[in-house]
Amino acid sequence: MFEVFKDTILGLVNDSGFMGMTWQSLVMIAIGCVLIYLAIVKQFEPLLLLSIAFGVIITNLPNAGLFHMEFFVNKDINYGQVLHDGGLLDILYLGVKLGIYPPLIFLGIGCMTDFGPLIANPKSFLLGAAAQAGIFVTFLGALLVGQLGLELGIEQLMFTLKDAGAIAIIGGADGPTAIYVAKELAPDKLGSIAIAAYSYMALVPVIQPPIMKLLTTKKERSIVMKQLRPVSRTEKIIFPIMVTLVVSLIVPSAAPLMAMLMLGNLMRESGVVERLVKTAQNELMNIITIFLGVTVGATAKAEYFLSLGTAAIILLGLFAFGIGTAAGVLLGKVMCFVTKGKVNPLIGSAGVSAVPMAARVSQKVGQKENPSNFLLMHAMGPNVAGVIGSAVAAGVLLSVLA
Amino acid sequence: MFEVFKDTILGLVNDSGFMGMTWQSLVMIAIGCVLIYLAIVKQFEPLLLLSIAFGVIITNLPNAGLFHMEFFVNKDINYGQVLHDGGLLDILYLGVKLGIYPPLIFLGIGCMTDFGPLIANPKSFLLGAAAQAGIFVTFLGALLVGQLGLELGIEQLMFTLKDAGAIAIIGGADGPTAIYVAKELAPDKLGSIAIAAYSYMALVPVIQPPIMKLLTTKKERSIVMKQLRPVSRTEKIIFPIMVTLVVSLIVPSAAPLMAMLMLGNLMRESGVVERLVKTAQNELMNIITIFLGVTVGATAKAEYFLSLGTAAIILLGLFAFGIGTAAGVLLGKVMCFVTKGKVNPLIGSAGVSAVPMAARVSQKVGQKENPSNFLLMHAMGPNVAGVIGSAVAAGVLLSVLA
Amino acid sequence: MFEVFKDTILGLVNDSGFMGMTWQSLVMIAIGCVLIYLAIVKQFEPLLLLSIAFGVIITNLPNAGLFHMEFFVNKDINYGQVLHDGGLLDILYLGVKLGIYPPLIFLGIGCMTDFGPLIANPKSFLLGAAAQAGIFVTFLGALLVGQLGLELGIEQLMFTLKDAGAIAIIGGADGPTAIYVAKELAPDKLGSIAIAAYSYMALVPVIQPPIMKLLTTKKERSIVMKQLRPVSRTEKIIFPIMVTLVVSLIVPSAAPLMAMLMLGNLMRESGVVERLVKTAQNELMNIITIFLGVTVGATAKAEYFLSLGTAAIILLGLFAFGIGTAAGVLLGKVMCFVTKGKVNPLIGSAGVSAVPMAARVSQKVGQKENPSNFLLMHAMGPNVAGVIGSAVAAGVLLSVLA
Amino acid sequence: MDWIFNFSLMFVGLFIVFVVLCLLIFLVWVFGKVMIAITARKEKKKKKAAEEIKSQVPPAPKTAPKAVPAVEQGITGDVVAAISAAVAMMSEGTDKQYRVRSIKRVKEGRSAWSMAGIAENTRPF
Amino acid sequence: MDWIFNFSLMFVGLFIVFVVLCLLIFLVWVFGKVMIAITARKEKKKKKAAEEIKSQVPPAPKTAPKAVPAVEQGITGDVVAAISAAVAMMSEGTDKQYRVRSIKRVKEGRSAWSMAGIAENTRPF
Amino acid sequence: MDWIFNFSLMFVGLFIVFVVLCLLIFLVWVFGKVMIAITARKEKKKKKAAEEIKSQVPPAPKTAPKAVPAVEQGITGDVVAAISAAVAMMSEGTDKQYRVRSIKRVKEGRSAWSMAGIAENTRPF
Ligand code: NA
Ligand code: NA
Ligand code: NA
Repeated sequence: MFEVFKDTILGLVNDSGFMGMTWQSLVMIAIGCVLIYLAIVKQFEPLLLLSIAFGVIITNLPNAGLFHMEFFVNKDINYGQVLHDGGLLDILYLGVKLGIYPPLIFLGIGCMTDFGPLIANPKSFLLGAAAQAGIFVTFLGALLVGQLGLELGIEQLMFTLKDAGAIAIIGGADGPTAIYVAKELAPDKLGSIAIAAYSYMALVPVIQPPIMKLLTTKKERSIVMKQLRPVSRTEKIIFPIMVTLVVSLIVPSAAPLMAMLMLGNLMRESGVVERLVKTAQNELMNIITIFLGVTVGATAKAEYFLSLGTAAIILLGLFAFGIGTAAGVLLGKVMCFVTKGKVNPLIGSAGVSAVPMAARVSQKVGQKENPSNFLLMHAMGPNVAGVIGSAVAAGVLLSVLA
Repeated sequence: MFEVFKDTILGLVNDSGFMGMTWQSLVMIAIGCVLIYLAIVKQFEPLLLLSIAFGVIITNLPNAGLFHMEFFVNKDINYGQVLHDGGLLDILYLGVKLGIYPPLIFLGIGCMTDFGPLIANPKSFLLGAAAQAGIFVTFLGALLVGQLGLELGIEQLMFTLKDAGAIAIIGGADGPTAIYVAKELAPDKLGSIAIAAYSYMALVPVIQPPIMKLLTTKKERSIVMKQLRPVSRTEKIIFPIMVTLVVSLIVPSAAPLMAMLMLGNLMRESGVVERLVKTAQNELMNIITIFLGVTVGATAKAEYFLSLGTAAIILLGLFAFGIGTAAGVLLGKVMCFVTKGKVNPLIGSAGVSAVPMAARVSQKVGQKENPSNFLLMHAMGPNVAGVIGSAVAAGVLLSVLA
Repeated sequence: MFEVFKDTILGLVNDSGFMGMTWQSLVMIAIGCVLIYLAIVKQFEPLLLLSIAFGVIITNLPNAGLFHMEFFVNKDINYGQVLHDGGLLDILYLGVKLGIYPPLIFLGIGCMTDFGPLIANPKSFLLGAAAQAGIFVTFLGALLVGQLGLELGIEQLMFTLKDAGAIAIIGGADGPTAIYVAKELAPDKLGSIAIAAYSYMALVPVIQPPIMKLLTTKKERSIVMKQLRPVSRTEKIIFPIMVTLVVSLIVPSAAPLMAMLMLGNLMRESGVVERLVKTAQNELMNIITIFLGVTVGATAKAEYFLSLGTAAIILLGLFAFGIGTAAGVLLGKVMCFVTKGKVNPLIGSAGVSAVPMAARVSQKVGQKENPSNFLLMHAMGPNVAGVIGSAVAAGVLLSVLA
Repeated sequence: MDWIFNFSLMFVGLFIVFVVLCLLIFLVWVFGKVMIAITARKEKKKKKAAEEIKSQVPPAPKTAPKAVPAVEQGITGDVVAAISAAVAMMSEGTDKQYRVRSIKRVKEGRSAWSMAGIAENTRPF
Repeated sequence: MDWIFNFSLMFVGLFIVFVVLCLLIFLVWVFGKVMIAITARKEKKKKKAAEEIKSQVPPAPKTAPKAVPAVEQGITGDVVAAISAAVAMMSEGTDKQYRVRSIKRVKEGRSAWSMAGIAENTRPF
Repeated sequence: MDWIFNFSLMFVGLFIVFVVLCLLIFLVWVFGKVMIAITARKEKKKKKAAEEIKSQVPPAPKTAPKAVPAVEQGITGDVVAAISAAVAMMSEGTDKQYRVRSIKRVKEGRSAWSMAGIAENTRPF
């Protein structure tokens, strides 16, 4: 009997996680713990980062079989296999892979967003467009890194066109958009891209101010903008329909994100479906957020995440945020010049999205120069325009590269 | 370089929605906008019509690929194709196609419905049954139109038996039941049928009163009914179980709708699972309502919706509501005669369902004749009986025709 | 015409539920009604038992086709068939079969559980481990019954190793764990196992006290335990991460349950994602509870449920609860002896899980002996340890037998 | 098209609807009668018991409790209104109508039990 | 890699983003102008109508309603504050800011209607 | 059936459960000791610092703050009770026990910021 006992124990030991443990898994678990620390103690976008971090940890537990990255990296997914052999996170990840979660998150965001400041001052759209330069310049940067990888023979850096597009979208400073693009163009890099995007979004108050101060003069930063006109309910109701039509007709690939964002906003502004609005922006969004976070974290499997590629993605992401901020501020300066000093260039940096963090950064930097200056409402315009802008950019990238 | 630039732009222009735009799409988008107007300004069943209208718009955006009607019109659906090539609304539409959303909406409705007035006065069931004449007479009407189509050689009007069944169910005046039947019998006409059903439900206060006044005398309309007996909790708990058993045994095809309606009601009356009841009638129902609305709207693709068939469906729907109302009132008159004036025939019109709108119409029309007359509670009986009645009718149609 | 009328009626009669009705279906419907009675009047775990009972009734309605047990009893499920021919409950049951619902329920439980008493007194883990003896002794018991079945030639009792594992897990006194194991090891017995598990959990205040009194002296029962130390937030945050790592590494099969339980708890203790915690423990959990209940009930089809096997399962389940309670109390006595009377053995019975019922039983039995004795907090430690313990036991069984 | 079939289907459909709902009328009616009978008998018994008790005990004082909502003493009318209003306001958009049935002060000295109260929620899973 | 393609893709992307958002600027701007014009015209009409009425009716009493939230009489300030606080507390964790706009006593004598009020929710389904 | 296997499986199972939970005891215990040690050291430091400060500043006034919930002045006890009751009532059915910890008047003059407050929610997505 003792023999059998020993055999059973040995069998269990062989199945246990310790057998499959590698230093890479340990490093990933450590990274997960660091992300949890950042989410809880530093409060870096905790709503998503906490789940992502936990996903990183549990996906890298050897033999647990919670998630199978190999099911999803190929173009042609075998859904039968996912259903038969998939773990818990494989099944929940279907919501990402089938493109459900990001648009539904956008539905909730639409329910919470007031486009009033943008409607009152439509020129803000320009700033929201300029800040997307971060995306396209980074696209080129990622291709340069890819070229470098080719020349140096470092496979992990040989970014393809698709990879470059997925990395570039970090510059959109918009989580669901980044995930929506990455799951299509570079599913193997989704974890790195999402973690970079959310981390930099949390770091916006650290990244942006130096760039903003560098590119503006004290006088420009002190500009007080005139109050926005009130926007009628009719305008607020027409706006989401108009934007949906224009964006979807010109860039059909952006339709899922844009349509859901604007459906949410239409529901909000209509005022006749309050119970739906309440659920869409609370319970529905919270449920999806949990599922999205933990499954996106799960894509950060050691064998895909621990590579020079991730390091490059993190650097390129920082670059993207920097370029986006700079482009926004620079166009802000142009507008300041053209309007003869009526526009404070600081609101340009809010065009990167990262709602409403970036708008607050504009407010704070402006108030430092001139304590009675309230830029927040003015910065909300470019801020929400940036969301639309990055969805359009995502549509262009998907349309050309997917 | 300019050459390549031009080529890329041209590629994007070719992919853009403008290339695929037809006048039909434009008409559908216009219809969507009109429905939004009705939902917001006229408050026509906004909870569903707003989402439906938005679904109509975005499904007809050329090249956006949000929904592929062709995946779902055949009997044998290729679910692999849906998962691989489906857009956002294709995936969400699975909840309709697999028959999930309507029963879950019924679960929520069951949680909100008090069957007390029906239990107190079970004769109300008769009125709920009579009003279903609207369904079956319209079934014949739709077949007549089909015959006409055959003879005139107008293909769009050649309604089959299945089509006729799906169109007839509009007369049930019950949204989820109509969708549940139509997705099975006539998936290509789901959009038209659902839009007709919800529109007429909103128009009940306009459609019913003239018919009610035409068929009743002033004296009948002034009848005051005696107060309903109080119903014990035990009866309220036994009722949903009894109804489930009886209906499901006689008409098994009605079981999914009836079982979920009655599960909700049992949960409500049991008093021991309040937290489940709260979620079922609020968050769960709201989430499903959004998904249901937008995907049902999505089935209104121009090539299926813009046809003489839809025009005929809209006329037949009005006919169905009229017949249902008339049949209810007429049986009300019979009951008034038999009971020697104890029943006010006005409560018969409430038998068409359209809870609680139709019951309120009874109340209002009655109060006009006799300001101290409160028919509402008496009309709630036929009203909720109408829901059961149309589910039974739906079961019969599905059983014979599916 | 009358001929056709008669034929149509006859067709409908043949399709009706009366034709397929058997005495077995009737018995099952009666069992369902009894369970509803227990849920509502006796308040036996109504949150799940009410839905389960209703599921039992509707799954046994002949010809309703709400659920097809035959789709799920084989190892290799044809998901295409489920989608094409499945009824409402087949589709909802996918959440059980794909292993989604139990971990998500655990997510909600994690959000509601305070592991503080366990962290303050980690020795409680021992009691939570001891009570799992109920599982493993019952495993042997079930195999003995299987042997008996073999020898007597009663096929319904010929439990296989897998069956024995699934039956044994009733001793875990933890619903989601039992369902998670049974759907894998003995899908045909899921209904019996789940109903037994939830029924005995409701009966804990009846089952446990006599065993507890039998095994302890009056002096032991009167022991007052010293107050627990306060636990810091840091400890509470580290705890879920630590437990996830340790359990998942040693017993990877327990990872889905343990990871979700601990993700919920981490979210709770982190204090930075309150809106997610609120949704996870309320709306998400309620939705899943409804779906889980009704589909688990649906597996209790007459042809699988009405067998000597179910009778044996019910007896073995009671046996399991008894052994678990006894083992907990006995180890409590050992700990009392070792610590020289500092541990009240009554808290040992709480180790079976059945949170927080079992802990309350400890409290009540203790207070009867010594009215000023508050054992509740001390019993919560073994109580939540029991949840972890049965998840580990489940992992072992799945790892060896699945 | 086979119009005989069509017509008969129409009638069959309506017929079945009536059959089902008439069956329900019958069942609900029978059950209602049974319930009323049971209730009547119970109340009779109660009355009898009450009468027997009455004949033994002295009559109750005349100051019957007023038909106000069950509010604990020490909570002023204004506050009740405030709570009613607050509760009503919360229900905005749900079209439900609330009425305050009873207001009780939260019992004190229960803090030791609060955790168990929270844990209560985990019970049924 | 085809760097000409890459560069042109970069520019095309940014170009399209600007095209779309500039189109939106134009549309929103035009629509805003239209709305402002309409509103202006409406207010003009209103003013006119108001003036005409003014010239016909005697001037309104001087005691204009104070700019307080629409609170029914008989509800004290304290209670309003209590409700505000209660509502605010409920919104804890949602970061929203509530302000009490109006407080009404729940109408009495409506119990007969309450059921219909509940049923109201079922309307749109 | 292979009863030796069955028996050994039984023991192995229970053995593993004990191994895992004992490991957890050890880890939680060690971690607890560490935490207690850290806390003790921190408090020592604090005490020291406090003592140093004490020796420098005059003693605090004797009128220590009363142990009442943190209620702003100007809100009467009745209203606090009202809010407590209202909050408690809302939690009906959740079995949770609420206690009002603090009541603050909603700050005024914040309307300009309210939109940003709402937008706050969109932050993490
Ligand atoms: Na952006
Ligand atoms: Na009806
Ligand atoms: Na247990």
